[in-house]
Amino acid sequence: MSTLNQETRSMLEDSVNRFVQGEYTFDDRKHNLKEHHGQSPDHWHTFAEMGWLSIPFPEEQGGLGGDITDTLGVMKVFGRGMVTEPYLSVITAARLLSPANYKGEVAELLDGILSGERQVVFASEEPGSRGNPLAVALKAEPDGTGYRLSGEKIAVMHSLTAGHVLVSARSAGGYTDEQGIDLFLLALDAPGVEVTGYPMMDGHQGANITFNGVSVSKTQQLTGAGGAAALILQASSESLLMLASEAVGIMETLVRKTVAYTRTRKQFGVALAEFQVLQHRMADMYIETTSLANLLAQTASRWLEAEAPQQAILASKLKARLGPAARYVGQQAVQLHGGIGMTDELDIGHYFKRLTSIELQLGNAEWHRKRLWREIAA
Amino acid sequence: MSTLNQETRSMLEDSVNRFVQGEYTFDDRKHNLKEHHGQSPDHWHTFAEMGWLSIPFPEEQGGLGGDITDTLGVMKVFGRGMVTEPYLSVITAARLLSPANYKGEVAELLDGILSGERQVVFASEEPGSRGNPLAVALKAEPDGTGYRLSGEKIAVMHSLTAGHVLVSARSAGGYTDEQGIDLFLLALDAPGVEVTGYPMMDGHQGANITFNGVSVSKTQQLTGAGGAAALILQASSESLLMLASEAVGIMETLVRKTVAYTRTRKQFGVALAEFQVLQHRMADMYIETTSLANLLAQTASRWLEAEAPQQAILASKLKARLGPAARYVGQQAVQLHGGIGMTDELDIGHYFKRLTSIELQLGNAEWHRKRLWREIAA
Amino acid sequence: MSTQESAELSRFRQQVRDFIEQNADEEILEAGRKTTSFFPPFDQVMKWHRILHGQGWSAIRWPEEYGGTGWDVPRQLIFEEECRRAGVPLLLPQSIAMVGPAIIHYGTEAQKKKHLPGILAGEDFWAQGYSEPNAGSDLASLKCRADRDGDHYVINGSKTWTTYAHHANRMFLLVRTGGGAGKPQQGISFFLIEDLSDPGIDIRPIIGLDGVPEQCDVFFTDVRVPLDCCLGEENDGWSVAKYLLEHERGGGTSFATTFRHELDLIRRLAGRTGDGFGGMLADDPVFQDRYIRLALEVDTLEATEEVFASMEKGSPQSGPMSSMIKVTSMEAIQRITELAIDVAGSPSLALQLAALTVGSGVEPIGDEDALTLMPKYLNNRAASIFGGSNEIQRNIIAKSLLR
Amino acid sequence: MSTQESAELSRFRQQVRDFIEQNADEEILEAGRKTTSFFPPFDQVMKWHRILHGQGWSAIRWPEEYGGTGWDVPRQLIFEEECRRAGVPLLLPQSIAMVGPAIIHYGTEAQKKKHLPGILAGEDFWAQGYSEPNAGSDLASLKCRADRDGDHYVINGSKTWTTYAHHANRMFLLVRTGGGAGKPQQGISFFLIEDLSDPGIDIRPIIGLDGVPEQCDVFFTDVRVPLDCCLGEENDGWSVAKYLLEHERGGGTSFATTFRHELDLIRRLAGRTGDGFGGMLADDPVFQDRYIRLALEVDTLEATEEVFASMEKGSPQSGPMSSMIKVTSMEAIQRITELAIDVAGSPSLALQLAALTVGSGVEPIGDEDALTLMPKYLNNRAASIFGGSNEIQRNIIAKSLLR
Repeated sequence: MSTLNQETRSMLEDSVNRFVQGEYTFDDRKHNLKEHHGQSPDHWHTFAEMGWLSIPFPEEQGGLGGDITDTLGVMKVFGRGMVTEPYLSVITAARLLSPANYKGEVAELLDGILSGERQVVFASEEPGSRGNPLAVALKAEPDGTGYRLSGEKIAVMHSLTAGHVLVSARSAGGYTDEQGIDLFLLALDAPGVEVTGYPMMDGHQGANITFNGVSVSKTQQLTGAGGAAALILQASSESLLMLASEAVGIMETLVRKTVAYTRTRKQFGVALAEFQVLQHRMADMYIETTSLANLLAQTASRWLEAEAPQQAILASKLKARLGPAARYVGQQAVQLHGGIGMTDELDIGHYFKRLTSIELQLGNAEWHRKRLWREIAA
Repeated sequence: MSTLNQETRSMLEDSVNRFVQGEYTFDDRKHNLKEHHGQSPDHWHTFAEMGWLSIPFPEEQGGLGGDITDTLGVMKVFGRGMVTEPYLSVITAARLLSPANYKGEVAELLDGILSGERQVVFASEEPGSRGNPLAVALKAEPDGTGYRLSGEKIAVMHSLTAGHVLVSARSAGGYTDEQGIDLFLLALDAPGVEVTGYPMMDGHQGANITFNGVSVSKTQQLTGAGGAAALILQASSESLLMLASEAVGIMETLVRKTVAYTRTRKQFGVALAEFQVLQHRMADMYIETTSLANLLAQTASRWLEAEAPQQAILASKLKARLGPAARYVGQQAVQLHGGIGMTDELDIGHYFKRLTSIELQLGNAEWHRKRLWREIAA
Repeated sequence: MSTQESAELSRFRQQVRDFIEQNADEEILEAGRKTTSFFPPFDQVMKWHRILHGQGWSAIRWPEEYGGTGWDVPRQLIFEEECRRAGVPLLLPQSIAMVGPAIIHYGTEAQKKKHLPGILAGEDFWAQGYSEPNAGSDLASLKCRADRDGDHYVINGSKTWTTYAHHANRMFLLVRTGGGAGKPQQGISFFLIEDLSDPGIDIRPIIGLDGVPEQCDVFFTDVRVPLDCCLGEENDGWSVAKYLLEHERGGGTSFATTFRHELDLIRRLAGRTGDGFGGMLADDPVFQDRYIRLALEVDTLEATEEVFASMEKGSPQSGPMSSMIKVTSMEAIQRITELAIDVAGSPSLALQLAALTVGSGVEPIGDEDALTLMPKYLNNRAASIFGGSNEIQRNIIAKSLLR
Repeated sequence: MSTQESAELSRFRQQVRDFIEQNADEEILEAGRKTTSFFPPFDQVMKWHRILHGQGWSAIRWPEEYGGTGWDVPRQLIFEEECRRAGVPLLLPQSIAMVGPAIIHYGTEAQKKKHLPGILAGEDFWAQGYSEPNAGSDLASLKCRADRDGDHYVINGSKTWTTYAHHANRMFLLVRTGGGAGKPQQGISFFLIEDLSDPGIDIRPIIGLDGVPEQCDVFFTDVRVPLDCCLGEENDGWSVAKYLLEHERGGGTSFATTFRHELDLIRRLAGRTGDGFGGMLADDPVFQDRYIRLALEVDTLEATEEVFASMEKGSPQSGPMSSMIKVTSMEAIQRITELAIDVAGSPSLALQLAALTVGSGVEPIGDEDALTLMPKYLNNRAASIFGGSNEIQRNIIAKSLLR
C-alpha cells in the first residue's frame, strides 16, 4: 500500500485533473507539440509548483515522502491527457539519485530536479536489448582515474530538455550478466557524447546516444564497481509500473469515447451502438481495460512489501498483460470510429499511437513473457 | 490433377452419398457403434463391392487405376456421415504394399484387401513422437535370419479388424534420422505382439501395440535395409491429405446445421439467427471452412506433380491450417447450439469430437508449424 | 506469487493441511484426481463434505450463527489453496454456496430450521432447477408453473440442465406462479422442494459429450407441494435468483486457485512428453509462451476476484464486473483445457470411462495425468453456455456501458 | 512453394526480369522500398506506369483490343511476382484496375475513346469518389447529388476518403440523380469527371495516423458537367459500382504475392535483431511459430484467390467468397504489420517523415528495413475499414448463408 495518506493522494490527483482539463486540452497539446516539442517549460514549472515532481522523494530531501505507487494517480490522468512532458523519465531516473547517493553534486542536482530547474534521464536500452535492462554491451573500460565509455544507447526518452543522463555500462561479466554493470551520471554535453534526437510517433521526444570513448571519473559512478544491477532493475520496474498506469488512463478514455461515439454516429439509419457486434467489441474493450486496471491495483498494493527481484516479476507481469490489452483497445477504438479514427485531426488516433508506443517501450509483451518463464523455471 | 476421369469420380462420390444417406444415418451409426465397434462387416463388404477400396490401386492389381487424390471425394462424404470404418487406415497402409512390393504373400494380401476380405493397418506413432513419422525408437535388432522388434506403438487406428500390421522400426541411425528406418509386415497375432485395444472418444477404434522381441524375417521387410523413410513419409502424407478432406466434409456439415438451427431456435422471442454476433460467428465458421477447402483443392491439384518431400510439406501445411479451423468450427457449432450441443443425443457433439480427434491425430497444428519452419529454414 | 504470510495465518495453514492429510482417505483423493468438471464424483465429494462437517468446516463462507466457520477472506483462500494442494474435491456448490445462502437471507425461521442443518451436514443434496427446454440463457421465459390448490401448489412442467438431479433428494427451482401480464420476470417464484421421490417427478439423466451423465431433465406432473415451500415472497422469486447469482459469483470459490492447479498439472505433463524432435515439450518456447499467457490470465483473474470481493454489491461497477468474471474465468479454463489436450496429444483420444470411475481399480492407458484431460476439455465447452452464456454476459456488460 | 514451371513461362519470367532491371531506375526502386500503404509514392509510381506503357505492359489484365497485354493468368502472376521481387511499386489501382475496366464494360464508344488512352498511358490519374462524411461503409445512403440543368448536370455535395485526389486530374464518383422513393441504392449514377481544376471543386488532403496525406475530402459547389459524363444508364450507377467492386476483388493484384514480400522483409530483419538474451529473434521458436502462422494464412489466401479466379462471377458462391477475400486478406496484412512492429521494437517508434520521402537524401535512423514498419502498421489499420468494413463483409457473408 502507498505511503502517502489518501487525502494527499486525492488532492494530488485533483490538481492533475484540473491541469489536464484546463491547460492540456487536445488543442493545447497540439500547440505544445508544435511550439515546444511537447515539453513546455511553463508546464514543467507547474509540475514543480504543484509538487508532482516531489511525490516519491524523502521529506528530508525536500520531497513529499511518498513512494512510486503514489505517482500512479498522476500517470493515469496524464494518460487521459496524453501528456508528453518528461514526467516518467525524470522521476524514475531521479529516484536513482535518492536517497543513497544524496550528497555533493548529486544532492544539488536532485534539488534542482525537485524544483523543476534541472532534468535527468536514464539511458538503458541498446540495439537488440529488447526490454532487458541487464543486456548491457556498452563498455566501461578502466583507465587511470576512471573509465572510458564506448557504445550506443537507443530510445532514450526526453533527453531533449535534460542536462544529465544516467547511463548503464559494463565493466565486467558477459552480456546480460547481473554482475559487472555500472551506472554513471554525466552531463549530456560532455565531450564524446553524441546525441541524435528525434520526435516519436506519439509526440514524445526520443534520442539515440553514442558514447565515443567518453571519460568519466569514479565519482560519477553511482554504486560500487560492477554493482549497479539492483538500481537498474529498480528504474526498469518503476518505469513499467508508471507506464501501466498511463495505459489504464488512456484505455479508460478510449472505452468512454468509443461508447459515446457509437451512440451518436449512425449507419444504415441506426446508431452504431445498436449493432450487437460492436456492443460485444466494446464489452471486450471494457474487459481488457478493467483486467489491466485490476492487475495494476493488485500490483500496487503488493509493491512496497516486495523485494527488488519480486518487483521485477510484478512489473513484467503488468507489461506482459498490458501488451494485448493495449493493442486490442487501441485497435478497436480506431475500428469503431471508422475512417475518422484514422485521421490526425481526431484525438482517437493519437491515443492509439501512444498506446502502441507504450506497448513497444521497455520490452514488448512477448519479451516479458519470456522473462517470466525464466523466473518460474529458475 | 487426379488420374481418374471426372465421370468416374462423380459416380464414386454419388455412390458414397447414397450409402451415407441411406445406410449410415445418425441412428444407423449409433447401432453400428454398439454392435460392431463402428466397423460392421456388412459395410466393409459394401465398400469393396462399390469399388471404393480399389480406387487408388493400379488396374493390373485389380484396382481402378486412380491415385490418392481420387479418394478425397469419398473421405469428404465419410466426414458428413461420421463414418467410423477403417477406410483411411486400410487404404494408406495398403498403398505401401503396391505397386513395388506386389508379389508373393504381399500380392495375396493386397488382393484380399481390395476384395474386402482382409485388412492391414500401419503402426507408426510412438509415445512422444507427436506427428513425426521419422521419430522411431522401436528397435529392430538383427539376429541371424532377420530382426527382433522391441518397443511400443500407440494410437494405432483400426487394428481391431485387421489381420496384419505394418510397423516402422529402427535398425540404425539416431532418433528422427531419415536413414536406418525399416518397415515390416507381420501378422497381428504373431508371438510377442501384444495389442491393447480401446474405443476412442470419436467412435473409432484405437490400440497400443507392444512388441516384445518379436522375430521377423527379411522377407517381411518392405524395402532395402534402413531405407523405409520414403514409404513412411508417403503413408503419413497421404493420411493427412485424406484426413483433411474428411474434416472439410464435417466442417461444411456443421456450418449448414448450425445455420439451420439458429433459424428455428428462438431466444428472447427472436430467432438466434437474428443476433448479429451469432451471424458473424457463422460467417467466421464459413471463412474457416472455405479456407481449408480451398487450400485442400489447391493441394490436391498440385499433389501428383510434387515429389515426396514436397508432398510432406504440402501435407504439413494442410494439417497446420486444419488445426485452428477445425477447433473454431467445432467449438462454435457447440456454442451456438447451446446446451443441446453438449449432449450425446444430438449429432453436433459427435461431429465436434471427431474434428477434435482429427486435430490431434498425426501431429497437431503446432507440431506441423515447427516442421514447416524447419523446412523453410533448411 | 506469494508475499510474506503472518505467523498466525501460517499456523492456520498448517492446521488445515494436517487435518486434510489425516482425514482425506485414498478414495477421496482418487475422486479429486478424477474430477473432470466443476462437479466432482458425487459419492466421494459428499463423503468429504460430511468429514468436513465433523470438523465444523463444511460452510467456510457462512456466518457462524448458522454453522459457518466465520473465517475472514485470507483464511477462506488459504483453506481452498490447501484443498487444491492436497487434491481433495471441492464441495458441490448447489447446497452450500447457492441455496444455503439464499435460505439464510430470505428464509423464514421455519425454513432455516428445516433446511440448513441437512445442507450443513451433507445429508441433503439440492439440485438447481432453473433452465427449461426452451429457455436456455433466457431464464425469464420459463414456463414450468405452479397453481394454487387449497394449501398446496400443483407443479407442472419441466426443467433441464439440472446438475446431479439423479443424485439429489431436494431441489430448488423457479416456477411461474403469477399471471401473464407485465415483464416476463414478474410472477416467478422460488420454490424449495423437500422430496424428489414424489411419483410425479421424473428425473432423466442426460449423457454429455464426455460420455457420462451429469445434467438431467426433470419432469413435473401434478406434483403437490405445501404453500410454505416458497422462499421469499410469492411472485418475487426473481429477486432471490438474482441475489443468489451475485452471491455465487462474488462469494464462491476462487477460480484462480483452481485453474492454477490445472496449469501445474499440464506443466508436469509437458515435462514428461516428447516434442517429436527428441526434446521435451516443457523445453519448447512455444509451449512456454502459451503457458505464461494462461498463467497471466489466471493472475489477472485473481486480481479481478480480489477487486470484486472488496466491492459493494449492487453498485454500478459490480454488475458488469460480475459478468466479466464469468466471461474471463470460463474463457481461461477453456483455453487451459485446450493447452492440456494439445500437450497430451493423441493419447488423450482413448475413451476410458472405467479408468475414470473412482474405485474401479482399472488402470489408465498411458500417462495417468493425461487421463482426465479430454473429458475436461469436452465438459468445459459448457462453461461458456451454462449459467448465462458468454454472449449474454457481454450483452449485460454492453448494456451497462451504454446506460 | 513453387512447382515446376514450363520452359516457355521461364523464358517469359526472364524477359520480365530483364526489362525491370534495365528500366527501373534508383528513384523508382526507392519508391518501392518506401511504400507504406496500398498506394506507392505518386510521382514515382506514375513514372513507372509510363515506362511500362512504353513496353505495352501497363494494363496486364485488360483485353488486347483496348491496349492490354492479353496475358493468361500464370503470366499475370509471374509479372507481379517479378515486380515484387525487384521491389518496383505496384501501379495505382484506381485508373487501371477500377475505372478502366468499368469504362471498357459500360462505356460508349465515345467514352472509351476519350478516357482509355490517358489511363493506359499514365497521363491521367483518376480519383475514386464513393464515401461521404455520413456514409462510411453504407454507400447507399450517399447525399452528393447532381441535378439536370439543360445539357448539363450540376453537382453539389462532398466526398471523403478519396485517395490521392490531391494528385488526380480526373475523378469517377457516385452521385444521386434520382428521386427519394424506393431503395436507397436506386437513383444513383456513376459519373466521370474530366477536369478537377474546376473552381467549384475544393480538394482538401487529410493527414493520416502516419503523418502524411493520402486521403482527401472533396467538396463540390455548383459544378457543371456534361450529360455524357454518366457511365452506364442514369440512375443505374449502383450496377456499375457493383461490377467494379467484384472486378476489383477477383481480377486485381494477388494480395498473397504482395504479403509474402512483407513476410520476407520481416524475416530478414529478425535475423539481424537481438532477442534481449544474446540470441537473434529469428532463432526464437515463438517468432518462428508466428511467422509460419502468417505464411500459412498467405498460402491459404493464395489458394482462395486461385479458386475465386476460376469461379463464375455472380454465382451464389462468388459473393461470399469475394467478401471472404476482403476479410482474410485485410486481417492477414494487419497481423503481418503487427509482427513487423513487434520484431522492430522501440526503434520503430521514431517518426521519420523526411527519411521516408523519396529523393530526400535523408538517412534513416537505425535499420533501413525497419523504417517503413510503423507507418505500415498505422496505415493498415484502415484496411479493415475502407472499401466496406470487415463488419459489413461479415454481414454480407452471414446474409448469404442465411438466405
